[in-house]
Amino acid sequence: MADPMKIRAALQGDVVEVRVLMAHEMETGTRKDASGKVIPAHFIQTVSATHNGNTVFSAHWGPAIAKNPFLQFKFKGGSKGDKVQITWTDNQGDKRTDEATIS
Amino acid sequence: MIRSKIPLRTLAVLASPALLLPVAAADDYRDYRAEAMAMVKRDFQAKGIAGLDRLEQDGVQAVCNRTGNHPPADVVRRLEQDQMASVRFPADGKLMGDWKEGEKLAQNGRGFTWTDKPGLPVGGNCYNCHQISPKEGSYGTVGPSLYLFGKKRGYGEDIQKYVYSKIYNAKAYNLCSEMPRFGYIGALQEQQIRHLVALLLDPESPVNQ
Amino acid sequence: MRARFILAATAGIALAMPVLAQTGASADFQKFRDVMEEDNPAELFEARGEAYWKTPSGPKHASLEQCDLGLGPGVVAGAYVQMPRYFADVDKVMDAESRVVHCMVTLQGLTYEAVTRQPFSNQSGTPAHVNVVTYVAGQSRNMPIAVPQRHPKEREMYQIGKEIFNFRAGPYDFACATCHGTDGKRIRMQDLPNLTRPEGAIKAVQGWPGYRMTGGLMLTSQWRMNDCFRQQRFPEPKYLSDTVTAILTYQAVNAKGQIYRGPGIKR
Amino acid sequence: MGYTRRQALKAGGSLGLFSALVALGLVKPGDAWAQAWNKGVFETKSVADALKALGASAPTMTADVIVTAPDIAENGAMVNVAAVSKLPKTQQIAYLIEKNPNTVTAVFDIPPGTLPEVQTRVKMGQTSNVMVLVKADGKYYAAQKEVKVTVGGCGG
Repeated sequence: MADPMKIRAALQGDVVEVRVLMAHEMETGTRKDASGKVIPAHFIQTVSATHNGNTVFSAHWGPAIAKNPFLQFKFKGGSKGDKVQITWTDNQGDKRTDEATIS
Repeated sequence: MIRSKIPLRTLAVLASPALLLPVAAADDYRDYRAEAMAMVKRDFQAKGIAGLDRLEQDGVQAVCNRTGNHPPADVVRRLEQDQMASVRFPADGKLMGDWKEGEKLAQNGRGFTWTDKPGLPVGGNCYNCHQISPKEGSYGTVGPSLYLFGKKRGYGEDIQKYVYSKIYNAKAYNLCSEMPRFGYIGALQEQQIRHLVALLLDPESPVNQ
Repeated sequence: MRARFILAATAGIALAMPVLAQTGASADFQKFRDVMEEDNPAELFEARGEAYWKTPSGPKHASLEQCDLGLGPGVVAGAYVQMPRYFADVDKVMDAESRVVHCMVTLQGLTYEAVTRQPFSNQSGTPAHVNVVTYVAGQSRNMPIAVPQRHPKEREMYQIGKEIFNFRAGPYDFACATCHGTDGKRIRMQDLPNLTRPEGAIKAVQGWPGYRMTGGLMLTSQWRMNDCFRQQRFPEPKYLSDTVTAILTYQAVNAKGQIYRGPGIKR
Repeated sequence: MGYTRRQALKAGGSLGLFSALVALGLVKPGDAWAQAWNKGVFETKSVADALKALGASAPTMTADVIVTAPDIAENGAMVNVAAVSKLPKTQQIAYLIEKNPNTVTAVFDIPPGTLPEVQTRVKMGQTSNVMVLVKADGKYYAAQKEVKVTVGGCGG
């Protein structure tokens, strides 16, 4: 099972800055293991962020996003104490959702 | 392999009493070097091509270790002569190879680690420590810049011999130099050293542009 | 950089170039290293380590919450910047990693062999003790290095570490000091901290445990020492051996008073 | 999954459609987004093909798109790339890495209320241009920056 994300959501003026670290291999599918076998591709394909039920950000990724991905984005309309929810799904059907409170 | 190559005179110097005196002050005297060597002997294990024999110091290493890399001048002189005597120049007297091959060797930092396969060829490691061709911006600064080496020092036979022997055995010129003895230890073969000489001394080499 | 080079060469001051080029690239690396440090994937491993620390496991079904890292059972905050140190229960100096492994064996009832079967992170995974060490290190963030030198064995470790640091051997005649004994040097583009001085030593101390961009692995000081000896063309130092502790003691004591900002992020 | 490029093109040719469907309440946000991952876009192997697949054949190069990335990356495995668009009505931001095996690395959807600013880290196999493509008010714009990837020390 995938590990939790590390999410920071901070209100600066009227903008919420969200910074996320995700635990994921982001395997490209082109590398070989020690025995010479190709390691199958395993990477996050979609990320979406919601605030009060609205999607405030979404991303589509290829395998060239660095391992243990980092993502930063900013949106307006959030208040301290609100929750921001982040979900990723990968090409093997794994999925993870975590949330953070805006500080 | 390395030990067997130590010139006899080196061993004789090692046995001389002056060098065996500890450096530490008398009142807090404790032979930490000896304790360190004993600890190292306990704590290392052979792996891949890196055997425990590598922990045995050869003459030059032992002298440099004992003196903090500053042996007395007369010892330096004698041992540098020994090291110089170890240099084997090519039988045909040809010291220049192909600078393009030299550049490849200079880029290559592989060889002699426990993850490296036994056998040759290994790299020259040159860019790890030296600026060489202006086309390679990722270079180290442990050693001096070699850019424009030939242009500054000339292209004659004397300087070719100097470069060849310096790569073969840097300790012939500076006993406790940080530079490995690539020819002496058998890391680089005759033809490879020629290529590196050409990298520095071929007027066509980017080094001299 | 190349444009600058041609300019300088034309002006006849080619000798000044290495310095210029070095400053430019190092500054650029540092700028983006700072960006990475703010959101260092090492935090993901800290979180795993914290969970392991607090969750009962092993044959004795115990957590590590009673582990004594030198400041008393269970005290994690500030412990890392005071290690390696002498532990009376084993009558020896241990680094953080040795101590964590010791706690997993004594508190959780795991065998030493089981814990250390895979000492370092690799593509197949990150061992639990590596996560725990990362967590422990993170709990000393922004604290000054204060490795004790009170016990005779702590002082002895420092002195022996210093000797090993300067010990030249192997086919290339390398010592640790060959690369890490003077200021302002680099290998290729990587700066080589001078570990004999506080400002340099802290770079090594806070670099590991560190998240290594190459391979994206969480690696510890024990790994760093292992790989340094590999690059030094030495044979392999045994995992958690006194030799490694001695060198870690030497560099940590040299970093005395410097603020620890790890876990690190490294090339 | 199983959503092919052909279907995507038939369905409207751009990711914008899904935002529209979401807005209309016809599709749950997460599902729509997950389904919309466009294999065709992510498998392109040149900037020209990538732009075509994204429906942006000839983007206008502009200083209103700012790409922040290192001149020299310390390690190609982890290169921080930030993009800021100063163009009004920015809807989408994409990262294209010219010399990577697959050109398109990321496509970010910027709904109204979200700032056209994003930052992530990418893998780069070699020195390459990094292009940031922006869709704003239905038109495409771009800016790019070269990032040098260096050789590591000690022979790796």
